[in-house]
Amino acid sequence: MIGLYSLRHICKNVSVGEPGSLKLKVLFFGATAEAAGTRSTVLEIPPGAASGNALKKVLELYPELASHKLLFSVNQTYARGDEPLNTGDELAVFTAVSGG
Amino acid sequence: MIGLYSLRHICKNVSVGEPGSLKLKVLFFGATAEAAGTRSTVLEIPPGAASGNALKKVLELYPELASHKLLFSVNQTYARGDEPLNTGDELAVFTAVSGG
Amino acid sequence: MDFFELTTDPIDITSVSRRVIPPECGATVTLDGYVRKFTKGRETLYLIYEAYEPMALKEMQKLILQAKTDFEISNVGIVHRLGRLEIGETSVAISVAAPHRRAAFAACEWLIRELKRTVPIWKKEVYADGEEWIEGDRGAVV
Amino acid sequence: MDFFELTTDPIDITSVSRRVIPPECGATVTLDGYVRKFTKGRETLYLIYEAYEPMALKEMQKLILQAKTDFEISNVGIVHRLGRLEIGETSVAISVAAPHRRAAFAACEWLIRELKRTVPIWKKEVYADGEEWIEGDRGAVV
Repeated sequence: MIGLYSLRHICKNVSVGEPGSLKLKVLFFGATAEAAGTRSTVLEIPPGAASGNALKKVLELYPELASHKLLFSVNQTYARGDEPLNTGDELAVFTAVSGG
Repeated sequence: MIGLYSLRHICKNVSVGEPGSLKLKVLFFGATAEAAGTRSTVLEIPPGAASGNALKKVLELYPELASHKLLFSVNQTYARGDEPLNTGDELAVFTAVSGG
Repeated sequence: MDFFELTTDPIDITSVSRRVIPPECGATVTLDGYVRKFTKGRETLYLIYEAYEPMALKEMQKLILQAKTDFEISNVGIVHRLGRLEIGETSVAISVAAPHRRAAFAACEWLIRELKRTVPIWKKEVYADGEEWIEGDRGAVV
Repeated sequence: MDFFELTTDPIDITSVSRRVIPPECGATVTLDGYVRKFTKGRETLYLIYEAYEPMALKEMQKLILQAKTDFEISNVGIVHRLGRLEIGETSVAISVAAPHRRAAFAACEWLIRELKRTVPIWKKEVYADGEEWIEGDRGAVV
Protein backbone atom coordinates (compact mmCIF):
# COMPACT_ATOMS: atom_id res chain seq x y z
CA MET A 1 0.00 0.00 0.00
CA ILE A 2 1.19 3.46 -0.87
CA GLY A 3 0.22 5.12 2.36
CA LEU A 4 0.68 8.44 3.99
CA TYR A 5 4.06 7.89 5.56
CA SER A 6 5.96 6.53 2.60
CA LEU A 7 4.66 9.37 0.48
CA ARG A 8 6.15 11.92 2.85
CA HIS A 9 9.58 10.61 1.98
CA ILE A 10 8.98 11.06 -1.72
CA CYS A 11 8.31 14.74 -1.18
CA LYS A 12 11.48 16.78 -1.19
CA ASN A 13 10.31 20.29 -1.45
CA VAL A 14 6.98 21.89 -2.11
CA SER A 15 6.45 25.55 -2.77
CA VAL A 16 3.25 27.19 -3.86
CA GLY A 17 2.35 30.07 -6.11
CA GLU A 18 5.63 30.12 -8.01
CA PRO A 19 5.68 31.52 -11.48
CA GLY A 20 4.83 28.69 -13.89
CA SER A 21 3.16 26.65 -11.19
CA LEU A 22 0.74 23.90 -12.18
CA LYS A 23 -2.91 23.81 -11.23
CA LEU A 24 -4.43 20.49 -10.27
CA LYS A 25 -8.01 19.59 -9.64
CA VAL A 26 -8.23 17.68 -6.34
CA LEU A 27 -11.19 15.43 -5.48
CA PHE A 28 -12.32 13.85 -2.21
CA PHE A 29 -14.89 11.11 -1.65
CA GLY A 30 -16.73 9.59 1.27
CA ALA A 31 -14.59 9.75 4.39
CA THR A 32 -12.01 12.09 2.83
CA ALA A 33 -14.72 14.48 1.66
CA GLU A 34 -16.08 14.59 5.20
CA ALA A 35 -12.63 15.00 6.72
CA ALA A 36 -11.60 17.73 4.28
CA GLY A 37 -14.96 19.45 4.53
CA THR A 38 -15.14 19.70 0.76
CA ARG A 39 -15.48 17.47 -2.25
CA SER A 40 -12.98 19.29 -4.44
CA THR A 41 -10.38 22.01 -4.53
CA VAL A 42 -7.73 23.42 -6.80
CA LEU A 43 -4.08 22.97 -5.87
CA GLU A 44 -1.08 24.82 -7.20
CA ILE A 45 2.21 22.96 -7.32
CA PRO A 46 5.59 23.90 -8.73
CA PRO A 47 6.60 22.66 -12.17
CA GLY A 48 8.22 19.25 -12.00
CA ALA A 49 6.40 18.19 -8.83
CA ALA A 50 5.37 14.56 -8.80
CA SER A 51 2.05 13.14 -7.60
CA GLY A 52 3.53 12.34 -4.19
CA ASN A 53 4.49 15.97 -3.75
CA ALA A 54 0.96 17.00 -4.58
CA LEU A 55 -0.47 14.53 -2.11
CA LYS A 56 1.79 15.84 0.64
CA LYS A 57 0.58 19.36 -0.09
CA VAL A 58 -3.03 18.17 0.16
CA LEU A 59 -2.28 16.65 3.54
CA GLU A 60 -0.76 19.89 4.73
CA LEU A 61 -3.85 21.79 3.68
CA TYR A 62 -6.24 19.20 5.15
CA PRO A 63 -4.54 17.68 8.20
CA GLU A 64 -7.76 15.85 9.16
CA LEU A 65 -6.95 13.41 6.35
CA ALA A 66 -3.91 12.13 8.17
CA SER A 67 -5.92 9.84 10.43
CA HIS A 68 -7.05 7.77 7.44
CA LYS A 69 -5.32 5.10 5.41
CA LEU A 70 -5.23 6.83 2.07
CA LEU A 71 -5.05 5.86 -1.57
CA PHE A 72 -4.78 8.34 -4.40
CA SER A 73 -5.06 8.54 -8.12
CA VAL A 74 -3.94 10.75 -10.98
CA ASN A 75 -6.31 11.11 -13.89
CA GLN A 76 -8.43 8.23 -12.63
CA THR A 77 -5.57 5.77 -12.37
CA TYR A 78 -4.10 4.59 -9.07
CA ALA A 79 -0.90 6.51 -8.39
CA ARG A 80 2.38 5.42 -6.83
CA GLY A 81 3.71 8.89 -6.03
CA ASP A 82 6.26 9.33 -8.80
CA GLU A 83 3.88 10.27 -11.59
CA PRO A 84 4.74 13.57 -13.28
CA LEU A 85 1.95 16.12 -13.28
CA ASN A 86 0.59 18.70 -15.69
CA THR A 87 -1.83 21.54 -15.30
CA GLY A 88 -5.38 20.26 -15.41
CA ASP A 89 -4.52 16.84 -14.02
CA GLU A 90 -7.07 15.34 -11.65
CA LEU A 91 -5.79 14.13 -8.29
CA ALA A 92 -8.18 12.14 -6.09
CA VAL A 93 -7.53 11.29 -2.47
CA PHE A 94 -9.62 8.61 -0.81
CA THR A 95 -9.70 5.82 1.71
CA ALA A 96 -9.38 2.12 0.87
CA VAL A 97 -12.48 1.25 -1.10
CA SER A 98 -15.51 -0.44 0.46
CA GLY A 99 -17.91 -1.10 -2.39
CA GLY A 100 -19.48 -4.40 -3.28
CA MET B 1 -22.05 -47.81 -10.55
CA ILE B 2 -24.58 -50.57 -10.13
CA GLY B 3 -24.85 -51.50 -13.76
CA LEU B 4 -26.55 -54.13 -15.75
CA TYR B 5 -23.93 -56.82 -15.61
CA SER B 6 -23.25 -56.88 -11.90
CA LEU B 7 -26.96 -57.03 -11.27
CA ARG B 8 -27.26 -60.18 -13.30
CA HIS B 9 -25.05 -61.92 -10.78
CA ILE B 10 -27.29 -60.91 -7.91
CA CYS B 11 -30.19 -62.64 -9.56
CA LYS B 12 -30.31 -66.31 -8.67
CA ASN B 13 -33.71 -67.42 -9.81
CA VAL B 14 -36.78 -65.60 -11.00
CA SER B 15 -40.14 -67.20 -11.60
CA VAL B 16 -43.38 -65.43 -12.32
CA GLY B 17 -47.00 -65.97 -11.39
CA GLU B 18 -46.31 -68.12 -8.32
CA PRO B 19 -48.92 -68.21 -5.60
CA GLY B 20 -48.17 -65.36 -3.18
CA SER B 21 -46.18 -63.46 -5.78
CA LEU B 22 -45.59 -59.71 -5.32
CA LYS B 23 -46.78 -57.06 -7.71
CA LEU B 24 -44.50 -54.13 -8.41
CA LYS B 25 -45.16 -50.95 -10.30
CA VAL B 26 -42.35 -50.41 -12.82
CA LEU B 27 -41.60 -47.00 -14.34
CA PHE B 28 -39.48 -45.93 -17.29
CA PHE B 29 -38.29 -42.46 -18.26
CA GLY B 30 -36.70 -40.83 -21.26
CA ALA B 31 -34.46 -43.28 -23.08
CA THR B 32 -35.78 -46.28 -21.15
CA ALA B 33 -39.40 -45.36 -21.86
CA GLU B 34 -38.56 -45.14 -25.55
CA ALA B 35 -36.63 -48.43 -25.49
CA ALA B 36 -39.35 -50.26 -23.54
CA GLY B 37 -42.10 -48.73 -25.62
CA THR B 38 -44.01 -47.87 -22.47
CA ARG B 39 -43.76 -45.58 -19.48
CA SER B 40 -44.96 -48.11 -16.89
CA THR B 41 -45.92 -51.70 -16.34
CA VAL B 42 -46.77 -54.09 -13.55
CA LEU B 43 -44.32 -56.85 -12.68
CA GLU B 44 -44.97 -59.98 -10.67
CA ILE B 45 -42.08 -61.40 -8.73
CA PRO B 46 -41.83 -64.27 -6.25
CA PRO B 47 -41.91 -63.52 -2.51
CA GLY B 48 -38.44 -62.85 -1.19
CA ALA B 49 -37.09 -61.52 -4.47
CA ALA B 50 -34.75 -58.57 -4.09
CA SER B 51 -34.65 -55.44 -6.23
CA GLY B 52 -31.87 -56.90 -8.39
CA ASN B 53 -34.06 -59.89 -9.22
CA ALA B 54 -36.84 -57.56 -10.25
CA LEU B 55 -34.51 -55.55 -12.43
CA LYS B 56 -33.31 -58.70 -14.17
CA LYS B 57 -36.89 -59.66 -14.88
CA VAL B 58 -37.52 -56.23 -16.36
CA LEU B 59 -34.51 -56.67 -18.62
CA GLU B 60 -35.81 -60.04 -19.80
CA LEU B 61 -39.17 -58.50 -20.64
CA TYR B 62 -37.62 -55.45 -22.33
CA PRO B 63 -34.35 -56.57 -23.89
CA GLU B 64 -34.00 -53.23 -25.69
CA LEU B 65 -32.96 -51.78 -22.32
CA ALA B 66 -29.76 -53.80 -22.28
CA SER B 67 -27.94 -51.42 -24.61
CA HIS B 68 -28.14 -48.62 -22.03
CA LYS B 69 -26.15 -47.93 -18.89
CA LEU B 70 -28.91 -48.25 -16.33
CA LEU B 71 -29.66 -46.98 -12.86
CA PHE B 72 -32.67 -48.01 -10.86
CA SER B 73 -34.58 -47.07 -7.77
CA VAL B 74 -37.01 -48.59 -5.31
CA ASN B 75 -39.66 -46.30 -3.91
CA GLN B 76 -37.86 -43.24 -5.25
CA THR B 77 -34.52 -44.07 -3.66
CA TYR B 78 -31.49 -45.27 -5.62
CA ALA B 79 -31.22 -49.05 -5.28
CA ARG B 80 -28.19 -51.31 -4.98
CA GLY B 81 -29.89 -54.58 -5.92
CA ASP B 82 -30.27 -56.19 -2.49
CA GLU B 83 -33.32 -54.26 -1.32
CA PRO B 84 -36.22 -56.48 -0.23
CA LEU B 85 -39.48 -55.80 -2.03
CA ASN B 86 -43.14 -55.72 -1.11
CA THR B 87 -46.28 -55.60 -3.16
CA GLY B 88 -46.99 -52.07 -4.29
CA ASP B 89 -43.34 -51.05 -4.34
CA GLU B 90 -42.30 -48.73 -7.14
CA LEU B 91 -39.32 -49.76 -9.23
CA ALA B 92 -37.94 -47.24 -11.71
CA VAL B 93 -35.37 -48.07 -14.40
CA PHE B 94 -33.55 -45.25 -16.13
CA THR B 95 -30.34 -44.12 -17.72
CA ALA B 96 -27.69 -41.99 -16.00
CA VAL B 97 -29.30 -38.62 -15.43
CA SER B 98 -28.71 -35.63 -17.69
CA GLY B 99 -30.55 -32.75 -16.08
CA GLY B 100 -29.12 -29.37 -15.23
CA MET C 1 -21.81 -8.29 -24.98
CA ASP C 2 -19.99 -7.01 -21.95
CA PHE C 3 -21.38 -4.23 -19.86
CA PHE C 4 -20.39 -2.29 -16.79
CA GLU C 5 -22.44 0.43 -15.26
CA LEU C 6 -23.00 2.59 -12.26
CA THR C 7 -26.63 3.19 -11.53
CA THR C 8 -28.72 4.84 -8.89
CA ASP C 9 -31.71 2.78 -9.93
CA PRO C 10 -32.68 -0.49 -8.25
CA ILE C 11 -31.05 -3.57 -9.78
CA ASP C 12 -33.61 -6.17 -10.66
CA ILE C 13 -32.53 -9.58 -9.40
CA THR C 14 -34.53 -12.72 -10.06
CA SER C 15 -37.24 -14.02 -7.88
CA VAL C 16 -35.22 -17.22 -7.50
CA SER C 17 -32.26 -15.34 -6.19
CA ARG C 18 -34.27 -13.09 -3.88
CA ARG C 19 -36.30 -15.83 -2.30
CA VAL C 20 -33.31 -17.26 -0.46
CA ILE C 21 -32.21 -14.12 1.34
CA PRO C 22 -32.51 -13.82 5.09
CA PRO C 23 -31.60 -10.54 6.85
CA GLU C 24 -28.27 -11.74 8.19
CA CYS C 25 -26.88 -12.63 4.78
CA GLY C 26 -24.76 -10.53 2.50
CA ALA C 27 -24.33 -12.43 -0.73
CA THR C 28 -26.26 -14.75 -2.97
CA VAL C 29 -24.63 -16.77 -5.72
CA THR C 30 -26.89 -17.98 -8.50
CA LEU C 31 -26.17 -20.53 -11.18
CA ASP C 32 -28.29 -20.09 -14.26
CA GLY C 33 -28.08 -23.05 -16.62
CA TYR C 34 -29.74 -22.71 -19.98
CA VAL C 35 -30.18 -24.29 -23.33
CA ARG C 36 -27.08 -24.05 -25.47
CA LYS C 37 -27.52 -23.48 -29.18
CA PHE C 38 -24.44 -25.47 -30.12
CA THR C 39 -23.15 -28.64 -28.48
CA LYS C 40 -19.97 -30.03 -30.02
CA GLY C 41 -20.71 -28.09 -33.18
CA ARG C 42 -24.19 -29.53 -33.66
CA GLU C 43 -27.10 -27.11 -33.60
CA THR C 44 -29.87 -27.79 -31.11
CA LEU C 45 -33.38 -26.66 -32.08
CA TYR C 46 -34.89 -27.18 -28.65
CA LEU C 47 -34.77 -29.49 -25.64
CA ILE C 48 -37.23 -31.65 -23.80
CA TYR C 49 -36.64 -32.20 -20.09
CA GLU C 50 -38.34 -35.04 -18.28
CA ALA C 51 -38.15 -35.95 -14.59
CA TYR C 52 -39.08 -38.73 -12.29
CA GLU C 53 -40.80 -36.02 -10.37
CA PRO C 54 -41.33 -37.35 -6.82
CA MET C 55 -37.83 -38.84 -6.72
CA ALA C 56 -36.30 -35.71 -8.22
CA LEU C 57 -37.87 -33.62 -5.48
CA LYS C 58 -36.57 -36.02 -2.84
CA GLU C 59 -33.08 -35.88 -4.30
CA MET C 60 -33.14 -32.10 -4.49
CA GLN C 61 -34.16 -31.94 -0.86
CA LYS C 62 -31.30 -34.30 0.06
CA LEU C 63 -28.84 -32.07 -1.78
CA ILE C 64 -30.02 -29.00 0.10
CA LEU C 65 -29.77 -30.74 3.47
CA GLN C 66 -26.28 -31.98 2.64
CA ALA C 67 -25.16 -28.56 1.42
CA LYS C 68 -26.41 -26.92 4.60
CA THR C 69 -24.42 -29.45 6.62
CA ASP C 70 -21.22 -29.09 4.63
CA PHE C 71 -21.13 -25.35 3.95
CA GLU C 72 -21.75 -22.27 6.08
CA ILE C 73 -24.74 -21.15 4.13
CA SER C 74 -28.15 -19.90 5.12
CA ASN C 75 -30.58 -20.79 2.38
CA VAL C 76 -30.68 -22.61 -0.90
CA GLY C 77 -33.13 -22.42 -3.75
CA ILE C 78 -33.22 -24.83 -6.67
CA VAL C 79 -35.68 -24.68 -9.54
CA HIS C 80 -35.43 -26.99 -12.50
CA ARG C 81 -37.66 -26.66 -15.50
CA LEU C 82 -39.37 -29.51 -17.35
CA GLY C 83 -40.99 -29.89 -20.75
CA ARG C 84 -39.95 -28.16 -23.95
CA LEU C 85 -37.29 -25.46 -23.66
CA GLU C 86 -36.20 -23.14 -26.42
CA ILE C 87 -32.61 -22.00 -26.97
CA GLY C 88 -31.45 -19.71 -24.20
CA GLU C 89 -34.22 -20.57 -21.77
CA THR C 90 -33.21 -21.38 -18.23
CA SER C 91 -33.30 -25.06 -17.43
CA VAL C 92 -32.02 -24.83 -13.87
CA ALA C 93 -31.46 -22.07 -11.36
CA ILE C 94 -29.65 -22.62 -8.08
CA SER C 95 -29.29 -19.80 -5.58
CA VAL C 96 -27.33 -19.95 -2.36
CA ALA C 97 -27.41 -17.21 0.25
CA ALA C 98 -24.64 -17.02 2.81
CA PRO C 99 -23.15 -14.54 5.24
CA HIS C 100 -19.85 -14.83 3.36
CA ARG C 101 -19.69 -15.16 -0.36
CA ARG C 102 -16.95 -17.80 -0.41
CA ALA C 103 -19.28 -20.41 1.07
CA ALA C 104 -22.04 -19.38 -1.31
CA PHE C 105 -19.79 -19.91 -4.33
CA ALA C 106 -18.54 -23.26 -3.07
CA ALA C 107 -21.99 -24.56 -2.16
CA CYS C 108 -23.57 -23.43 -5.42
CA GLU C 109 -20.85 -25.13 -7.44
CA TRP C 110 -21.22 -28.31 -5.40
CA LEU C 111 -25.00 -28.27 -5.79
CA ILE C 112 -25.04 -28.03 -9.57
CA ARG C 113 -22.41 -30.76 -9.86
CA GLU C 114 -24.39 -33.09 -7.60
CA LEU C 115 -27.72 -32.21 -9.20
CA LYS C 116 -26.33 -33.26 -12.58
CA ARG C 117 -25.16 -36.52 -11.04
CA THR C 118 -28.06 -37.58 -8.83
CA VAL C 119 -31.36 -35.87 -9.59
CA PRO C 120 -33.42 -38.05 -11.95
CA ILE C 121 -34.01 -35.64 -14.81
CA TRP C 122 -33.19 -36.30 -18.43
CA LYS C 123 -32.96 -34.14 -21.48
CA LYS C 124 -33.64 -34.92 -25.10
CA GLU C 125 -31.79 -32.80 -27.63
CA VAL C 126 -33.77 -32.13 -30.77
CA TYR C 127 -31.63 -31.32 -33.81
CA ALA C 128 -32.58 -30.39 -37.35
CA ASP C 129 -31.82 -33.94 -38.43
CA GLY C 130 -32.84 -36.04 -35.46
CA GLU C 131 -33.13 -36.21 -31.71
CA GLU C 132 -31.59 -38.13 -28.84
CA TRP C 133 -32.02 -38.64 -25.15
CA ILE C 134 -28.81 -37.59 -23.46
CA GLU C 135 -27.44 -40.16 -21.08
CA GLY C 136 -25.27 -38.94 -18.25
CA ASP C 137 -21.74 -40.16 -17.95
CA ARG C 138 -21.69 -40.10 -14.18
CA GLY C 139 -21.12 -43.10 -12.02
CA ALA C 140 -22.66 -44.55 -8.91
CA VAL C 141 -25.21 -42.56 -7.04
CA VAL C 142 -25.84 -45.10 -4.29
CA MET D 1 -36.53 -20.18 3.53
CA ASP D 2 -35.39 -23.05 1.35
CA PHE D 3 -37.33 -24.10 -1.70
CA PHE D 4 -37.05 -26.70 -4.37
CA GLU D 5 -39.45 -27.07 -7.25
CA LEU D 6 -40.08 -28.62 -10.57
CA THR D 7 -41.89 -26.36 -12.96
CA THR D 8 -42.97 -26.32 -16.55
CA ASP D 9 -43.20 -22.55 -16.48
CA PRO D 10 -40.40 -20.26 -17.58
CA ILE D 11 -37.95 -19.36 -14.81
CA ASP D 12 -37.50 -15.63 -14.54
CA ILE D 13 -33.82 -14.72 -14.40
CA THR D 14 -32.63 -11.16 -14.02
CA SER D 15 -31.87 -8.81 -16.79
CA VAL D 16 -28.31 -8.62 -15.47
CA SER D 17 -27.84 -12.32 -15.77
CA ARG D 18 -29.50 -12.62 -19.15
CA ARG D 19 -27.63 -9.80 -20.80
CA VAL D 20 -24.33 -11.71 -20.74
CA ILE D 21 -25.49 -14.83 -22.53
CA PRO D 22 -24.19 -15.66 -25.98
CA PRO D 23 -25.53 -18.70 -27.86
CA GLU D 24 -22.46 -20.88 -27.31
CA CYS D 25 -22.66 -20.61 -23.53
CA GLY D 26 -24.31 -22.97 -21.13
CA ALA D 27 -24.03 -21.42 -17.69
CA THR D 28 -24.10 -18.04 -16.06
CA VAL D 29 -22.98 -17.47 -12.50
CA THR D 30 -24.28 -14.37 -10.78
CA LEU D 31 -23.15 -12.79 -7.55
CA ASP D 32 -25.82 -10.71 -5.89
CA GLY D 33 -24.45 -8.59 -3.06
CA TYR D 34 -26.96 -6.73 -0.95
CA VAL D 35 -27.42 -4.68 2.14
CA ARG D 36 -27.10 -6.73 5.29
CA LYS D 37 -29.35 -5.88 8.20
CA PHE D 38 -26.81 -6.87 10.83
CA THR D 39 -23.06 -6.38 10.69
CA LYS D 40 -21.18 -7.65 13.72
CA GLY D 41 -24.40 -7.51 15.69
CA ARG D 42 -25.09 -3.87 14.91
CA GLU D 43 -28.28 -3.05 13.04
CA THR D 44 -27.95 -1.09 9.84
CA LEU D 45 -30.86 1.18 8.91
CA TYR D 46 -29.66 1.88 5.38
CA LEU D 47 -26.52 2.45 3.34
CA ILE D 48 -25.17 5.22 1.16
CA TYR D 49 -22.87 4.22 -1.69
CA GLU D 50 -20.67 6.80 -3.35
CA ALA D 51 -18.28 6.35 -6.26
CA TYR D 52 -15.55 8.19 -8.05
CA GLU D 53 -17.61 7.44 -11.08
CA PRO D 54 -15.28 7.81 -14.09
CA MET D 55 -12.46 5.97 -12.32
CA ALA D 56 -14.84 3.28 -11.06
CA LEU D 57 -15.99 2.63 -14.61
CA LYS D 58 -12.39 2.44 -15.81
CA GLU D 59 -11.50 0.00 -13.03
CA MET D 60 -14.56 -2.15 -13.77
CA GLN D 61 -13.56 -2.28 -17.40
CA LYS D 62 -10.01 -3.29 -16.42
CA LEU D 63 -11.39 -6.10 -14.26
CA ILE D 64 -13.49 -7.42 -17.11
CA LEU D 65 -10.57 -7.36 -19.52
CA GLN D 66 -8.35 -9.13 -17.00
CA ALA D 67 -11.01 -11.74 -16.25
CA LYS D 68 -11.47 -12.47 -19.93
CA THR D 69 -7.72 -12.97 -20.24
CA ASP D 70 -7.38 -15.21 -17.21
CA PHE D 71 -10.54 -17.34 -17.43
CA GLU D 72 -12.27 -19.17 -20.26
CA ILE D 73 -15.37 -17.07 -20.13
CA SER D 74 -17.48 -15.41 -22.76
CA ASN D 75 -19.11 -12.36 -21.24
CA VAL D 76 -19.17 -10.45 -18.00
CA GLY D 77 -21.69 -8.00 -16.64
CA ILE D 78 -21.14 -5.85 -13.58
CA VAL D 79 -23.64 -3.39 -12.17
CA HIS D 80 -23.04 -1.54 -8.96
CA ARG D 81 -25.64 0.68 -7.40
CA LEU D 82 -25.02 4.10 -5.86
CA GLY D 83 -26.96 6.36 -3.52
CA ARG D 84 -29.21 5.27 -0.69
CA LEU D 85 -29.93 1.54 -0.41
CA GLU D 86 -32.43 -0.03 1.93
CA ILE D 87 -31.88 -3.35 3.70
CA GLY D 88 -31.92 -6.25 1.28
CA GLU D 89 -31.48 -4.16 -1.84
CA THR D 90 -28.83 -5.27 -4.28
CA SER D 91 -25.68 -3.20 -4.18
CA VAL D 92 -23.72 -5.13 -6.76
CA ALA D 93 -24.50 -7.77 -9.35
CA ILE D 94 -21.81 -9.59 -11.29
CA SER D 95 -22.74 -12.11 -13.96
CA VAL D 96 -20.32 -14.28 -15.87
CA ALA D 97 -21.34 -16.45 -18.80
CA ALA D 98 -19.10 -19.29 -19.87
CA PRO D 99 -19.26 -22.46 -21.91
CA HIS D 100 -18.33 -24.41 -18.78
CA ARG D 101 -19.62 -23.48 -15.38
CA ARG D 102 -16.32 -24.03 -13.54
CA ALA D 103 -14.73 -21.03 -15.24
CA ALA D 104 -17.85 -18.95 -14.61
CA PHE D 105 -17.71 -19.68 -10.88
CA ALA D 106 -13.98 -18.96 -10.66
CA ALA D 107 -14.19 -15.74 -12.65
CA CYS D 108 -17.22 -14.43 -10.77
CA GLU D 109 -15.53 -15.07 -7.43
CA TRP D 110 -12.35 -13.36 -8.63
CA LEU D 111 -14.30 -10.37 -9.96
CA ILE D 112 -16.16 -9.61 -6.75
CA ARG D 113 -12.97 -9.96 -4.71
CA GLU D 114 -11.09 -7.58 -7.01
CA LEU D 115 -14.01 -5.17 -7.26
CA LYS D 116 -14.03 -4.84 -3.49
CA ARG D 117 -10.29 -4.18 -3.57
CA THR D 118 -9.85 -1.84 -6.51
CA VAL D 119 -13.03 -0.12 -7.69
CA PRO D 120 -13.32 3.31 -6.03
CA ILE D 121 -16.70 3.00 -4.37
CA TRP D 122 -17.38 3.59 -0.69
CA LYS D 123 -20.27 2.85 1.57
CA LYS D 124 -21.56 4.67 4.59
CA GLU D 125 -23.43 2.56 7.11
CA VAL D 126 -26.24 4.41 8.84
CA TYR D 127 -27.21 2.97 12.22
CA ALA D 128 -29.91 3.98 14.66
CA ASP D 129 -27.26 5.73 16.74
CA GLY D 130 -24.82 7.08 14.20
CA GLU D 131 -23.17 6.55 10.88
CA GLU D 132 -19.74 5.84 9.47
CA TRP D 133 -17.94 5.62 6.18
CA ILE D 134 -16.53 2.12 5.89
CA GLU D 135 -12.87 2.03 5.00
CA GLY D 136 -11.60 -1.02 3.20
CA ASP D 137 -8.86 -3.10 4.71
CA ARG D 138 -7.30 -4.05 1.44
CA GLY D 139 -3.76 -3.25 0.46
CA ALA D 140 -1.99 -1.90 -2.57
CA VAL D 141 -3.91 -1.51 -5.77
CA VAL D 142 -1.04 -0.20 -7.86
